[in-house]
Amino acid sequence: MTLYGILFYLISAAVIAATAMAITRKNLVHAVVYLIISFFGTAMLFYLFGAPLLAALEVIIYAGAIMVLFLFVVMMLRAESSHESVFPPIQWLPAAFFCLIYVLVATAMSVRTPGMNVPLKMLTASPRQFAVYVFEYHWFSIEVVSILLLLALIGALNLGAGKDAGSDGEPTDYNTDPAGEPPAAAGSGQPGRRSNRHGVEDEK
Amino acid sequence: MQMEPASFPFLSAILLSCVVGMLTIMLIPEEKHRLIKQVSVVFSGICLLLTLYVFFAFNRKLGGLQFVEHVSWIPSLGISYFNAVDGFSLPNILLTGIVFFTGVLTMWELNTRVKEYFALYFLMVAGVFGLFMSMDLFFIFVWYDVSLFPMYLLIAVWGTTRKEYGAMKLTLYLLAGSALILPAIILLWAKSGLDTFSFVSLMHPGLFTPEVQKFAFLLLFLGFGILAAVWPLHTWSPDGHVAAPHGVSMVHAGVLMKIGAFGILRVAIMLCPLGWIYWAKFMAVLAVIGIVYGAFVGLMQTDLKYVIGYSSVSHMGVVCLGLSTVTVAGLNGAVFQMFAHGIMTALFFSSVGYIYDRTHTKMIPELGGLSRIMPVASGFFIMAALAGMGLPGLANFWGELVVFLAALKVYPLFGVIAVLGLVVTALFMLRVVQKAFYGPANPRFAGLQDVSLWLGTPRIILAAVLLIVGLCPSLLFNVIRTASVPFMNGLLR
Amino acid sequence: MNWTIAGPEIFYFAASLWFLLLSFAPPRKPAADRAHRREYLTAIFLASVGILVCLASIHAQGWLFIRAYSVDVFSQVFKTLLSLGLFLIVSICGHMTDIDDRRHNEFYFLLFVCTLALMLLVSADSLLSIYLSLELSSYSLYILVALRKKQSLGLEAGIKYFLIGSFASAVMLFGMALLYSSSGAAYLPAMAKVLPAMIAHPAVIIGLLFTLSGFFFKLAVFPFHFWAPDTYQGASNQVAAYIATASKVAAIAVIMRVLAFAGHGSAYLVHVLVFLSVVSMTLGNLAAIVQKDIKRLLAFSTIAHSGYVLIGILVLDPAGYSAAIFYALALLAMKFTAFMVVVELAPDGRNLQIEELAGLHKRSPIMALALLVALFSLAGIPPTIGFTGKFLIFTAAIQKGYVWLVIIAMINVVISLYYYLLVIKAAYLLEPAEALPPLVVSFPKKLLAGLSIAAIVVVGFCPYWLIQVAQAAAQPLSLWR
Amino acid sequence: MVGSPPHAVDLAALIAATMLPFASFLAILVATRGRPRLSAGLSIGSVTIALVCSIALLALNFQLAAPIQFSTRLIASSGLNIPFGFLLDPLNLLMIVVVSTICFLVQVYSLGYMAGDPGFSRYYAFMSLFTWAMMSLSLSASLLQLYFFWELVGLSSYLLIGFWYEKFSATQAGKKAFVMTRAGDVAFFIGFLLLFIHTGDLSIVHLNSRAALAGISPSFLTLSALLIFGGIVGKSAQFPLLTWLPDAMEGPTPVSALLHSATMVAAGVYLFARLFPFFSMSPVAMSVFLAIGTISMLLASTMALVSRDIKRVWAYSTISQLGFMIMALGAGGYFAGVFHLTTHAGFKALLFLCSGVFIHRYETNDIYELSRLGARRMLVPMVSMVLGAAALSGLPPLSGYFSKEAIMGSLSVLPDPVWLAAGLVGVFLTAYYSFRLIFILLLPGESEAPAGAPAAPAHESDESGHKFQDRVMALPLIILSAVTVILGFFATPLKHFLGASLTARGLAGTEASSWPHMAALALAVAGVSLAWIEFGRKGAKQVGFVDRIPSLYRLFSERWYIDRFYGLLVNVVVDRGISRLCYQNDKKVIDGSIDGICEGTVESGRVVAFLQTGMVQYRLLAMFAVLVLLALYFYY
Amino acid sequence: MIVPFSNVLVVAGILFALGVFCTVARRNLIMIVLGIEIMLNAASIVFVGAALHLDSLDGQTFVLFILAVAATEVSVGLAIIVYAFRRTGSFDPANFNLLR
Repeated sequence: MTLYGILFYLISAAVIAATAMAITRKNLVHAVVYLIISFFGTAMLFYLFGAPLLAALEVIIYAGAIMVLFLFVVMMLRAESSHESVFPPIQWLPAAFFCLIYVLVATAMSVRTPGMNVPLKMLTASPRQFAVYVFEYHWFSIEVVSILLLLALIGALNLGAGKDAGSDGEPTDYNTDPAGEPPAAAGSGQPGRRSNRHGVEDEK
Repeated sequence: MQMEPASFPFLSAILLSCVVGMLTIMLIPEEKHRLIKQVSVVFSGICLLLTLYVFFAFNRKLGGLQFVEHVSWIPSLGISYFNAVDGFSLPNILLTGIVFFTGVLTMWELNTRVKEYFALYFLMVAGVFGLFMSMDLFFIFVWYDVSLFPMYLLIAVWGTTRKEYGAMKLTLYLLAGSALILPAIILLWAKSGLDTFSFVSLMHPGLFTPEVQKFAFLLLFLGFGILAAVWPLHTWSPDGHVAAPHGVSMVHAGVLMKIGAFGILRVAIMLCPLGWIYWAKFMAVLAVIGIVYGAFVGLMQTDLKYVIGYSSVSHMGVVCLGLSTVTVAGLNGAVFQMFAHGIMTALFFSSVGYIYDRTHTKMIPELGGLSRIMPVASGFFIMAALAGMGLPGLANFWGELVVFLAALKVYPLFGVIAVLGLVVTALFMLRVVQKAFYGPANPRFAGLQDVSLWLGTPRIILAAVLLIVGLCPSLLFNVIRTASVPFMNGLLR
Repeated sequence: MNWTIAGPEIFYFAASLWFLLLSFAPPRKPAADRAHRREYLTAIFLASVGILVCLASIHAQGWLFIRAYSVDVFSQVFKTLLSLGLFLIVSICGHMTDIDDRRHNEFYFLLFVCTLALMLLVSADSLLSIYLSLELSSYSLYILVALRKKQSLGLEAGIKYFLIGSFASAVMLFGMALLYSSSGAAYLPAMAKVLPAMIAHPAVIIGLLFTLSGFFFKLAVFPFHFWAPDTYQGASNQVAAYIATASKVAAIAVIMRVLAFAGHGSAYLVHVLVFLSVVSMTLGNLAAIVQKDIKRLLAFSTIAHSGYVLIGILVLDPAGYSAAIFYALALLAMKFTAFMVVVELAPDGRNLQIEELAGLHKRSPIMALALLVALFSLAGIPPTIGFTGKFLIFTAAIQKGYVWLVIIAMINVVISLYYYLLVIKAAYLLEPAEALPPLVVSFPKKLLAGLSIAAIVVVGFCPYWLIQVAQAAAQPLSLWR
Repeated sequence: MVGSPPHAVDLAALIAATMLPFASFLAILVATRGRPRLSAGLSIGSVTIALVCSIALLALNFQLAAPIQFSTRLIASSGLNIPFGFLLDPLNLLMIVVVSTICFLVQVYSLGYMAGDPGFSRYYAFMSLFTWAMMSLSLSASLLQLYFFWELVGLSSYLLIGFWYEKFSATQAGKKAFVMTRAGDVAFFIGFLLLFIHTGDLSIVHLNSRAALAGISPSFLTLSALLIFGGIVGKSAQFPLLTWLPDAMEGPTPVSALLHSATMVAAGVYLFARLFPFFSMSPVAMSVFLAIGTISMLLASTMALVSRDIKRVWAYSTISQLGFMIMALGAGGYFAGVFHLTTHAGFKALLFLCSGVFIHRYETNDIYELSRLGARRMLVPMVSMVLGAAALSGLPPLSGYFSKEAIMGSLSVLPDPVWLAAGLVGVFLTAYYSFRLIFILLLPGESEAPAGAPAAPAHESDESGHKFQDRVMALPLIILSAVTVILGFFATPLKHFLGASLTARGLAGTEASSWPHMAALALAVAGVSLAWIEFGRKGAKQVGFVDRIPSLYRLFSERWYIDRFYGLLVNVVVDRGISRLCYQNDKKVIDGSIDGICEGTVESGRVVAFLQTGMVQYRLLAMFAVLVLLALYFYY
Repeated sequence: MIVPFSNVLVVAGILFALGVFCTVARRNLIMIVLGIEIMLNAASIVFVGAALHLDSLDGQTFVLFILAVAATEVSVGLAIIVYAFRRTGSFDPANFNLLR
């Protein structure tokens, strides 16, 4: 076991722990913050694996942009400690069960696939190498991804600007849907008035 | 197998006259009922004439396949548009022509959604014709379904008793049959290794291994057996008969059920003879049960059409028994019985149609004494009933005779049981006649007209055919023999 | 690099950019209706030119982007199908009332981008480009679904579609990672060389399975079908039609491509595919029986059809591939015809219940006939294109010995006929509670309906030419091996 | 093939005799339904020609050496080659003469009897049909052909019994007749098919030749003989299928005279005689036939003892006489059987036609009622009837005496005396019940209403029409009476004529001792005397000895409960048992399971569809679970 | 020398499972999207590890684009969620059950 190996296990343990914390937090802000820690760990792993540029990008984009976006949304909607009804164990236990099986499967898979047990060698792809490679071989994907981002932009504009779009932005709309049940909590459209459609669990 | 190319595509002309008829009808405005009917009569008449021509122009000495038309259709799969008639299909084509024409005449008094009715009717008949004359397995299947699916609408829209139930049951049942047929057909195609669906190429006794033949035969027998109303897959048939409008009942009982039997013969038996021999006893058991059972259930019925429906089950049992004997005589009798039964049930339904249109009831107890009011209309029904009893002089006698002869030879016990079924058949036929047509006349129907010459035409034609064939059975047997003898010879060799 | 072979993609890219530009133009309030008309006509024009471009480049062949993108008959045929699908969908967008008037430009932009993405998908040759194209098409569809106006159904459908979709794509990504790490290849041709030897390795097979899940999601194969009913029901009629037609076609193409490269040699994989196919069709058909909403019914029928298509794919030979390609075309025609009737019957863009079809045969005989033919074709009744497609698939399957699979499929066909007949019954038998006025169908729509009927029947009856096309298209799939 | 080539004349006559009635049947049915007179004319004309032809044929071929057969081979199907044509030999020459004569007479008689009936044309159509079928049956060259017409005869019987179809009992009787004969026919059908399968030929001449049956095992021969005999049992109303015949009396009386006494029911016996050489090759079968004939004869006689219905008495007597014929044939008395057939046809037709006159006049069938109304005053019918009854009883010198005598002769050669004894009992009973009827009719009892006040018959008013009818009806009576009187004296020539074809096989009746003849005569006289004592003499109570024993009376009048048994069979076993069972099975089991499958499918569809709704996360879980399980599957 | 590649796979597998658990078991739309991000992250780790394992830059390239896709996903996803929240005032996926 080399130093790098120890580092790998340490970081991995941290990442897993942080992720586990993240997914179990009730407070959304806490969850997001834990996840940011997890992503920092991931970035270190990337670095360990010889991808310094990706490590940087991971921090910048994932932890920095994406997670912050989450944070913004959570705070904007004041959803950080929203009442989240918890699944009864009979529902999340199967989930846990299958995840566990999956882990076992993944482990078995990793161990039993030949060629997987060769220790990794240290190598580093410098940002320049990486960039050259990307732009030499993958600029088709860059094109696609650029359209994708454009699309996301327009999509977010059109969806997020629901209220600006006028006629379809009426918040009560959901409850007056022809196919739906009669509206239970009228006027619940105010952001921040945390109510669900049945209005029962409001006070819990 | 000998093949005689057609000098003129008569078979395609038959199909085409159906299709063109359908298109013409679709172009006529909905309101012009009379014109639609006239056009229908003309086109179905052309069809009938063509079938008659083909029937009589068929060279009985030569046998084999005649009027052959062969056009490659999907070469990559070996599918071809391959039409021909042989001794097995020729009687059925004639039968279809007759029933088609008389069926159009029977529905002369239809008033609701006339255009759609006749268009669908023509489509259905085109399918039937196609199936009988096709020599390509793919097309056999296609025509099979083409003849079935207009049925749903024809029954569900224009039908009478529990029509939606009957229509749905019929369609699903028959589609379930095709669910077995299609895999079997493809299986034969795949196992042959010849890359062709052509019936002629596939028809070599040794082409398929016995296992394949057994399996494919079972699938095909069950699949087509549903349409042939083989017990216990028959329950769609009475319900469908009852629900359908009369003209459709005629085609349905008269011709469509023959498709099933014909399919068993043409596809299952001729392509999988070893499977046939293997399952013959099984077929015979089902057939005998069908004969006796159909007759007994017929005894309990109070609806005229149900009676006919169950009698059909019984009579198709005779066909199936003939097919199960693995003898020339059995095949001859079965094909003859198909024809005879077709004409007979057509006459039945045509008569019931007339009566129902007048009295608006099919319930036997309500009719009572109709002979007094409509002697001629009742006479036709009685004649059909007599034919159904297998009375000599009418066509069915010969079919039953030959089938039973073969059956007694091969399966003495089954043969005896089946013949005993005839007593029950006679009993229930006579019961119906007695209760519905004899006895004191029902005053409710006192003012009703007896059938006029024009409206009686279809029934006259059918009755005449029954009589002619009954008195001169060799007219058909000579034709059927040209196919059955070479086939059995080839099999035994 | 020969850019001309990417003509269709370039064209669609330009067209979508055109709509993007249009959408930046300030809204013209007073003449909104005419503007709406203008966008519609533009879209029709562009879509029809698109077909021509695709047809023109149908014989194009070559690689772009250093083999990340291959252009061959297979991809070009599918591109033509996609352009046709787009054209058909655009043609029924004339009275699109459930998309906000001012968002029509965005709507068409998304539609064109989605088509572009699907075209890229059928040509993409590396895992990465496949992944990205898939995401591109998915995201445009998520947005399209959620765009539905006034109906919160659209939102709900969007959420579900999005969540299930991104979950599936995450799974797919993980699968790709496994596949990549175990095979060492990121390009399909390279994978095709190494994979058959190591298909039995756990990482490879599980990676393949996970990878396929993303495509199965697109095709709505069990267990990735859950989005389909809700999405169809919640999306606007036109969008649902698009998802049912073009998106399925591309999904068929990509599954076929991936399996043709990577799927050989594993009985296990075939078992899995058989299982998924059987469950898909059974489940789809069973669930469709009790549906009241036509679009939801069609969604379940789509799931069932995915099962049938999967049969064609899982035989893993040219006959099966060409059958599946033919079936893709069949699905396009049948599903489009069915949705066209739905769109015509609901001019206000609402969801149509089956009872609302009552009296259709009187209100509009041609639409009733179109519905009849489309449904019979979906049920696989000859002589329709649906039957021919099924027939081809079944022949391919039986040739490989999957007799029982075909029998199960045929039993499913019987089940499916039951609910199709319920719809037909509503259209032809039932009379509406109060007399409804005759449906006004414009001449182009009548023409469209007539052409659809003719296409379904005529191609069903004389399919040879198209079968040849499908066989030619399937050719490259076997060449690569 | 045995047989000499036909003469052209023969052929023409045969064709005329058979096809003309058929032509008239078709013509009446198609064209002249609305014109009764024309219909009757057509029918009678054709039957007259048939009669003339028959007589001519008989005369031409009276010295027939070998049977003449000419046929076209009707190739019905390969594997079924059946000659279809005519066979001429003494038996059927005799038969066609009998048939055409009776047909002719009855049709003439019907002119009066059926006058004014709304179904007059139809009646004659059916009559023509019957004539055609019966003539062709008699002339058939093969069993198949015979069966063909056998069934047609049955059909015309059905149609004629149910001629007055508005009467429920008539249609019921028609149906019963048809179904019961049909039951017998099925046996016949199976029998001849079996025979065909084993011999490959159904030609009658062939079957009757010893060579044809050489290779067949005796047990099989017996089996097929018994099966074919089933047809005879049905047609000739023998035990156990005998109850349809009395019921068949619901038809018009001429029909009863023609079909149900003289010709059609005799077709059974005819078939027996036709295949006599064949049957006689199986001794076991022959004894069975003998037993069945005897049982039928005795049962029917006892039934006749108690019936009050004039036609039924004659119907029972018909069964009984047919039993006699079968006994005779079964005992090997070929000539006796055929001769009795011939004489019986004459006198039984006579009896029926006489009864018909009474019934026509007084519109009742009850003998006491008829007697009360003064039937004895109608001279011609009454005299004819007495003649007929005497012939029936076997009193000399009437035809019945000779034929009975022949029968007794053939019975007496049997080793077992039981049969002769039974025959003698039968003779006694016959004489008793015949004269019981005659005496009741002739001598109204004490309790009768004042004579000379008959209930006014309905058509008393149109006297002229009545006269014509009476005359038309009287003519056949007179002719038949004459026949009855003289026919007996032709016994010897007939014996020669008939025997000509059979002597070769050594089956001619053996010379018998004469005491049975005397005994028979004595018993006949005793029967008449007993009838006289009980019914005829002055002050007789007109109560028979059977009437005094209630249990016996009930047994006889209930026809030995045979009908009850059949009723039970049909109602309980067939209708309520098998039929209902099958029906329920159809509805509940087959349809039930089919519907159940459909319901189940829909229900599972509901469940599956429900699974597709609900929270998105369940679906995600399901997706993942399936994926994991599939991955797990890989490890197996 | 670091560790065998299989260890990387195991770690990524655990992370993936955690992500799945998050999406499946948390009744909050935001957490569901978060869970999907975790899954993507797990895939990224495999890719980077594999790139090292195979000495090929394709894996790293993949991660680059995963980042972009993740960004898209978050923006579109959050937009929809915000939109939904404005209409219903809830993050509970159970509230979206009109479609049946």
